[in-house]
Amino acid sequence: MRETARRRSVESRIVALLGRSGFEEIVLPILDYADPAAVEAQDTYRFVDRDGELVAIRSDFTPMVARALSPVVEKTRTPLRVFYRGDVIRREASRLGANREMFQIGAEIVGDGSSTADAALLGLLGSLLRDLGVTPRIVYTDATIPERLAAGSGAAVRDALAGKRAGDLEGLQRALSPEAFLVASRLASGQATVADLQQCAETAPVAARLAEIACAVDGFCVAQLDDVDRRAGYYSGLRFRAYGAGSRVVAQGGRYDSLYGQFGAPAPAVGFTVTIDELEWSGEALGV
Amino acid sequence: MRETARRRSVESRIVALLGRSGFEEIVLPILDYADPAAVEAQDTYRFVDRDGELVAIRSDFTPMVARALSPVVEKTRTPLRVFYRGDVIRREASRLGANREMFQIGAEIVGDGSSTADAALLGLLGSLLRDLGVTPRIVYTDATIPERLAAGSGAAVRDALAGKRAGDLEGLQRALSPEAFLVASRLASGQATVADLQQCAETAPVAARLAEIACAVDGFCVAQLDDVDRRAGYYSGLRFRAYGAGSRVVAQGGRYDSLYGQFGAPAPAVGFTVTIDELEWSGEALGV
Amino acid sequence: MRETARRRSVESRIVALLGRSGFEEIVLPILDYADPAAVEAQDTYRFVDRDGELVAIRSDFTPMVARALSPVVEKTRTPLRVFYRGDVIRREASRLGANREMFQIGAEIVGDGSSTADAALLGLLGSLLRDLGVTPRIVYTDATIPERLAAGSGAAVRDALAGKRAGDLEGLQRALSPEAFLVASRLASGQATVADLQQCAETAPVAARLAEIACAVDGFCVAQLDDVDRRAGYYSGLRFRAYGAGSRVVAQGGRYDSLYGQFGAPAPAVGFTVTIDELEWSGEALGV
Amino acid sequence: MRETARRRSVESRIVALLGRSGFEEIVLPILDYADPAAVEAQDTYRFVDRDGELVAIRSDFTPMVARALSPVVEKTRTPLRVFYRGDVIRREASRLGANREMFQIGAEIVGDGSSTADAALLGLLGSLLRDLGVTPRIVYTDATIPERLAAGSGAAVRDALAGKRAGDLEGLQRALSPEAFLVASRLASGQATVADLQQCAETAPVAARLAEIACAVDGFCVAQLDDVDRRAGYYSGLRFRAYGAGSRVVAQGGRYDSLYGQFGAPAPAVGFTVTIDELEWSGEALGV
Amino acid sequence: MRIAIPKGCLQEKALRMFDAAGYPVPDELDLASRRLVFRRGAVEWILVKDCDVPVYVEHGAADAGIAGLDQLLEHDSTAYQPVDMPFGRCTLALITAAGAQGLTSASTATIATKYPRITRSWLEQRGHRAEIIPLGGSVELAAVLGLTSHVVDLVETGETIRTHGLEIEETIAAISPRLIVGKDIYRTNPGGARELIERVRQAVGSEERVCAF
Amino acid sequence: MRIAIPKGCLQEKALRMFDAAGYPVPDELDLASRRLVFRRGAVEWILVKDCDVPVYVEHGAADAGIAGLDQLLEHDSTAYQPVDMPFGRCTLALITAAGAQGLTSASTATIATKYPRITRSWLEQRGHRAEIIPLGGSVELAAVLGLTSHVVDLVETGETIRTHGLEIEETIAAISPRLIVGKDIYRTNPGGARELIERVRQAVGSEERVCAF
Amino acid sequence: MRIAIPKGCLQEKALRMFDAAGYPVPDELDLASRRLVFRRGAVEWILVKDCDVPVYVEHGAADAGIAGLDQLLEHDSTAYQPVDMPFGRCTLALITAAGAQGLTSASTATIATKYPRITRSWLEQRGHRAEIIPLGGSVELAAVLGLTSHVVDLVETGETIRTHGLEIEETIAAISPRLIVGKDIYRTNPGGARELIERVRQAVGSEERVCAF
Amino acid sequence: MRIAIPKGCLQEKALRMFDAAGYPVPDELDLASRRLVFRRGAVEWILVKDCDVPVYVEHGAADAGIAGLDQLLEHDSTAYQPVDMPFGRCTLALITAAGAQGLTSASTATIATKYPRITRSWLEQRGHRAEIIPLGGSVELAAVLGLTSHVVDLVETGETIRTHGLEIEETIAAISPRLIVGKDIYRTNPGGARELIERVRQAVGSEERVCAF
Repeated sequence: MRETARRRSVESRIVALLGRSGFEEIVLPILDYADPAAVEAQDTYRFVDRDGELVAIRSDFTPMVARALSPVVEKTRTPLRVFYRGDVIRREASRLGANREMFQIGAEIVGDGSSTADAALLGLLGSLLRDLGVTPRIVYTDATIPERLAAGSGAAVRDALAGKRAGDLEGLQRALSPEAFLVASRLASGQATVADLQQCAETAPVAARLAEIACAVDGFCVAQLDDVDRRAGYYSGLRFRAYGAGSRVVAQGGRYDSLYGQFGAPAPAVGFTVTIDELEWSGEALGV
Repeated sequence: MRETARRRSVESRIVALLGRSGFEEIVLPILDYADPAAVEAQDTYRFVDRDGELVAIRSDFTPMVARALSPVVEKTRTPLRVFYRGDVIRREASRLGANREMFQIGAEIVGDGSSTADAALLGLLGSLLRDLGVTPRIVYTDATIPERLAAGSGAAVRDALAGKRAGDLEGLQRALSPEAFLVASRLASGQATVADLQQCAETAPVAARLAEIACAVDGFCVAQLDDVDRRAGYYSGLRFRAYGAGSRVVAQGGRYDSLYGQFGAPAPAVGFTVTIDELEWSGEALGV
Repeated sequence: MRETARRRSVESRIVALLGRSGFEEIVLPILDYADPAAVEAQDTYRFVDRDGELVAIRSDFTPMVARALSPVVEKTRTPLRVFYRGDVIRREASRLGANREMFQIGAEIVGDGSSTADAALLGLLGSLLRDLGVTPRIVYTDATIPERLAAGSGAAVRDALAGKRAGDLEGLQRALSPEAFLVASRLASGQATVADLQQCAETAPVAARLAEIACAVDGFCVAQLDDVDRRAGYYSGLRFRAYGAGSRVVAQGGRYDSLYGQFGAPAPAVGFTVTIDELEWSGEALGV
Repeated sequence: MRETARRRSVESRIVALLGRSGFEEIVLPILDYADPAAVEAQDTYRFVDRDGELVAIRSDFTPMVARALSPVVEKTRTPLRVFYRGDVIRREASRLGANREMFQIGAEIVGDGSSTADAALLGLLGSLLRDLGVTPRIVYTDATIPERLAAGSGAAVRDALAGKRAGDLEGLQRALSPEAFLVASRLASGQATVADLQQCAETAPVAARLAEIACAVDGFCVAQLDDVDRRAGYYSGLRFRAYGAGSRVVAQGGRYDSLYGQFGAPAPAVGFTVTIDELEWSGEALGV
Repeated sequence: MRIAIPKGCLQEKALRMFDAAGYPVPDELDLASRRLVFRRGAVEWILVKDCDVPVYVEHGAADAGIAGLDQLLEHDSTAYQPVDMPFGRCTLALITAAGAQGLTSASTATIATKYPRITRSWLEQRGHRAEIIPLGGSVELAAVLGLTSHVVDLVETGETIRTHGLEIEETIAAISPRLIVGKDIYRTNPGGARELIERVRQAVGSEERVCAF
Repeated sequence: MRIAIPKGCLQEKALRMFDAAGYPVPDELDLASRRLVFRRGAVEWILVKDCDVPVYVEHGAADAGIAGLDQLLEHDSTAYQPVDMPFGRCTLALITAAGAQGLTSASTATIATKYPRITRSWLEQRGHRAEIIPLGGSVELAAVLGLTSHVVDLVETGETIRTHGLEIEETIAAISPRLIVGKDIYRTNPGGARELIERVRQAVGSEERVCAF
Repeated sequence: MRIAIPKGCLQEKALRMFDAAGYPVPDELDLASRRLVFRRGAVEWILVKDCDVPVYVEHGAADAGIAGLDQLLEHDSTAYQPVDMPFGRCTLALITAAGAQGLTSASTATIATKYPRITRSWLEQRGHRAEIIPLGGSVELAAVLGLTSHVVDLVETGETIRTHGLEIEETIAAISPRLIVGKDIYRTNPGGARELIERVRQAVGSEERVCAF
Repeated sequence: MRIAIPKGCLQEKALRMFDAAGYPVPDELDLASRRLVFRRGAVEWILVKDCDVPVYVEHGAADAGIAGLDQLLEHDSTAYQPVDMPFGRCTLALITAAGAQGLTSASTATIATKYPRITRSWLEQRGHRAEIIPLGGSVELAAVLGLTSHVVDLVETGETIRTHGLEIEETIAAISPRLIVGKDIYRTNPGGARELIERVRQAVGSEERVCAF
């Protein structure tokens, strides 16, 4: 029960900071109709309801926020600043006995597509983690890089980069400009930085934007770009993960400007999610 | 147990006739990975396996045959003539207490896209039902008619025709040629015949083919075309249902020339499925 | 989002009061292995996990608290005073479109079997509801009355009383003493009071205890005894429901002295659960 | 498809022999309401139906036969001789990629509790396997031996014997008579024979009956008794397994005199089930 | 106190009973108007469809009412049923079309009924298989016209059944109208509840001895 | 050929329409008897509850009938609807009690209705949350008496709605009665089907120009 | 008869035991070759990895073998284990890195092990929560290098444990090598099975008294 | 910086490569001791079982290491693999016992392997059916002794395969050892990571031209 008190204290601290920063809470259901084609389907507890509908237990807040806010977004002056909290549940295929319920708190800015919003959100995440006594290291990238590097062969480039096998890139040399191939090579070995992106026409716009963001939130961002995700999912721009002292991801997020459109209310959005359990597993001496 | 004996006797009789007609049996599994986007998902028992995969209990043999035969089709001289038998299980949403396991026997000709194959298969179905003492009435149509009537607005025309509300067609008058509108009107009120299709440039090719087929299998086919299905599903040409004395569909089928391609082995195919339970419910005095 | 703020405010208010009253929070999982024989199985979302285990989504906190606390109870000086909060999810068989996720806050006293504990808990519930601006009406009874009225025919008496058909009692007249039959008749028509129980030897001890409790928590308790539950479930003594202005049950609970024993740590316990959603549906002008 | 033909031929051959032997077929459903406490629950595909009921896919015919026949058994002059066929589906926890649908044919004699019935059934199984060109080796035992050896400590003895660890028996020496301990020791190391059972007062009656049966079905029975099952399940007497050339169990069965009583129609019964797939996996040159 | 009265055949007898119990009830003139709500003294009478009485009481929109056991079972009512009425008694029965086969676990029977819930649970209990076809009225007609092979419906004298050449195959339940009392009134007006039950019980008791309502 | 006519308000107009189409229909005297089945020439007329017409036609127990779109949607009918009637038109609407809040995804609204299926699917489509309470009749009364905050029901003139102090919040569907024709008759008597549709279409067409039925 | 011998530390003692039991075994020269299969008299000896012995016997590819209880449990073996060996005894234990916290139902511990199955079932039985990280060898190193906070592994003398500054937190099971006999041989060569068990039992019995293998 | 080296056949070449890249590595005397951890300059070398290298790097307990693609695939590793080694190349293949039938969707084949995960996913992709039997070592022996009909294992020259009368049926993947770099070091010591990759790349590049390691 001491653990509960500590966890509640972390929760209160984060919620208070979010409140002071002008974010309003929304509450989301635990059960939702499942998107059968969802990327994360393997990790999500899904079952067939009595109506024959495929139902999922909450495993990712972000699409739920979009669905819930889409009617509001249409009618309201954006930007909206919202936060949410609650448990998500994941099936863990490979780790026996691992925990699978996680308490998360997340925040989003909806309706502001600017890099200022990106920086504001990253800055908030940084303060929030510092406020808990964690020294965050935030690794970021842009989710669209593979498709930018090779218009038309984006999927193949993404596979090679996400596989992180520098050797697999060789077959793609012809599909890429020399500059793009250089960027890809550095990405495939985990070494690429914003400076590398700037050298390449295809990624220069992305580089400019990432530089702006990094500039604004100096001090806890890492030079090397974050891993390329196997699937971009809903991310359409900035993508980041925050680490504590260890190698566990204590928070993550990014920009998803097309997600709201899927629910009929097109609006840019950027957000992060902190996983309280990972904070604990990462062994941080939470200052609470 | 007397019922079992009678049912086994019906089964044997059909199987023997199919064997004499050169059809070979294939055996199919009861559990299969589910296509989450499948049209009939609501009727199918689906559940999530221990791997997190969505699994379905067999509710439609046709796609399973295609999946099972696709490796063979690639390597073999077609046409193949195969048959299958077994239970399918359906959830019945609206009918409390109704039975939900059905024993089916079906046959297919794979690799022959001709109207002769259509006629041969319909003829076989007719003989098979007569052999059981049933006087079949076969209602047929072509599954592509809505799309032919209005290239580009096929979905809207299909909705109106499947809804069977003549009044709903009015809004589509502009999307259709005058001849096509006439055909649509007659379809929407259940009155269209092959002769109607012949009057309309858009449906004339279909009419010609249906006429050939009807010609070949005279005697138990009904002049009025069959209902337009709410979704074409995998049907890509001939589509038919067979009734016994009552209003229950004792067999049904059609042509599905694109289905095998989905499993990597493009081949035209036409088939039917007899539902033994419907034969019983339809109260036929089965001559067995 | 105004609704969320109001709900969080209700939550904080209750949690603060519970904290001031010396209750400590415990956190419980959302997914749990299901007891396949559980009474409330029909209302609980259950599904089969990848290990083939039957898993249930949280639909009742009370047994989960007992399971979680049982190791503590063995080692600690009781009484423990704990509270919990979170969503429970119920399938609602009969009401289409009705809500099925409910946010609950509950409290328990473990290790104190006295009527003083019962009264303290009821008193706490009363204050808590009043603090929210609700005028509670608490209806109570003792869960063991049917078995007391007719040792040996308890199940039949319970069925008749829970069915609330005074007429159904006639067949049981022989199994009951005249005084017990009178009590049963009054219960079956919803009219029985503690005074009735006192007139009957079988229920006099229960009456005495209920009188003590009622005495201590005067002012919002209703004279007529609460309905007889179709199944006693885990309740072994005091059983109560709290209503707001309307006919919705905003809180309920009772004593369950055998539940902890099932988890290997025998201890008496009494508790209540407030359902925040019911507070809202009951249309109370929550003073928050 | 050649495989299908061969399998159908095996099926026909068995069915014909069963028919000639006076067994009548019954047909059983694929989906059934699940017994949540069933021993084999881990192996059975279970899911929660739209009514919230736990449903199981057929994984064991025997209880289904009992349920289906119980109304008939009450009204009919027994013994009944029935057979059944169809697929059963099992989840296989430990073997990746292994097949999980099996085609089985089984037979039962209901209403005859004599050792003659046991011998008749074993004899039938032997003929049936020989008819397919298999040289059967049938291993048998009596399911009640552990409980007979140590009235009151049956469960502990069963655990030790099923664990097959001779060493684990030492702790049970006091619970057993010296003769019983000797039998247990020989069972725990897989060496016990009917002759051993005869030396021990506790198992002598069982030995006598097994001797009668063995005598009657000479020629393919193995002297060493079969393994003690971890759980007796529904078996209440004779228990046997048939092996082909390899180490796969091609058929198995036994006597279950209490099973029908669970469905309200007490009647002794003995039966076997042949698994066609195991015949194939066991690599028998099926003479069909 | 709001009391729900079922419109139709039970309406008159129900009101006469409440009159005998000493409650002021709407008179024939009132009823001839098409109004459905009447306040008389402390009681508000509402006239609703027979199948809706349990719904009003269940949700606390009426404090009490008169409802047949058929409707109470079909709606899985949780209201108290303290007094049985001496009028309006009948049975719920399975009725068979001439020549139809009996129900079995493998039957292909169809049953028309206004009571799909009761029928389903009865079929499950018996282990019978049949397709239920819910209808809104004139249920016997379904068997006469061949829509279904069976019917589950209320039977009073059985005359209609015979006229149509149908047969009663089995009685499912004995049905009577009951005074039902919702849970709310016990909390909000326990005296009123007690008095209502007592007065109805006496009215029914004395009437029962003297004459039918 | 068996044709199902809905008893009640549509009955007279439906029969008059078939009369205009040249079919021999039962006369007023016939109808004054309590019989429900009349054979006139080649047509057997059956009078059934309005909600049962789609059921009879769906199962082939009637070849054709007149049914409102409300009943066709509620029963998920698969019959052909070749001709709309020029009479009996109305709307299915969401009606609100005075002062009730609008529906939202987090609302605690309750809706009384005779159309639970239509209502549910409409709510799902809109993303609204509400508890549906199925009733058998006098549905507006539910909102008047506080059983529910909303009602989904047919509205003709809207006068009753206003009288009761309720408001129409939203139109759900435009409703009209339709000639419906079952699938069986196309197989068994295609000429009869064709003739029926033509004659009804003409009757409706001419009548539409001249006067209301 | 084919007998599986675990390569590695048990190999020599196992063969010496079979020698004592009177079976012709491969000699040192044989073993110095890299061959894994030796036929000596009626026995075919196969040398396989220790963890594979139960697998060969389970599937009937070996008739008998010597295997540790650790491997038998990890593979859920169904072979008979008629005789315990007097050598190679040790314990399976939960080992803790210095300063690591104990396991609880809310712990964030990690456990490295070659026995994920045994470890998982032990955790479930105890109600502990931990993340299991399966490793192939040098398991203690995981705790030393901070890969995990705990280790589940075999412990003989416990010296290595202490050297590395680890601690034994709890004993999970006492482990000994066993003669295991597969089910097939009882059917195909029951005499051989009986003789094998008897001879091994005697060899073990006498040896046990005299000296360690 | 901690680097994991696979014990066994790759160990020597891996260390020689790091030596060529200018990192101080343990010498032969060091390795002759049974120690597994060596600090040399800024690098801590750890010697672990080949299958455990990806595990240490995955969980951040090692910053980098040398691991074969077989182990990386079997463990679903998410580490970066920036440089392929020019040594230790081989193939992962499906090997068939003499006379065994090919795999089909209806086959009753059995496959012994140290790579159950890769094998399973390959079977699923091909639509083949087979029972996988995981083994710990000497996998070819399984096919020789009839435990299984097939084997999935690494093949270098293929000589052993032929000696045992087995056949390579199909190549599943080309395997090479790789430098793998974990994600943590990019955050905590990005300069070190960059330098490591560059120096290894150069060492491999020059060596590749000159001679095999």
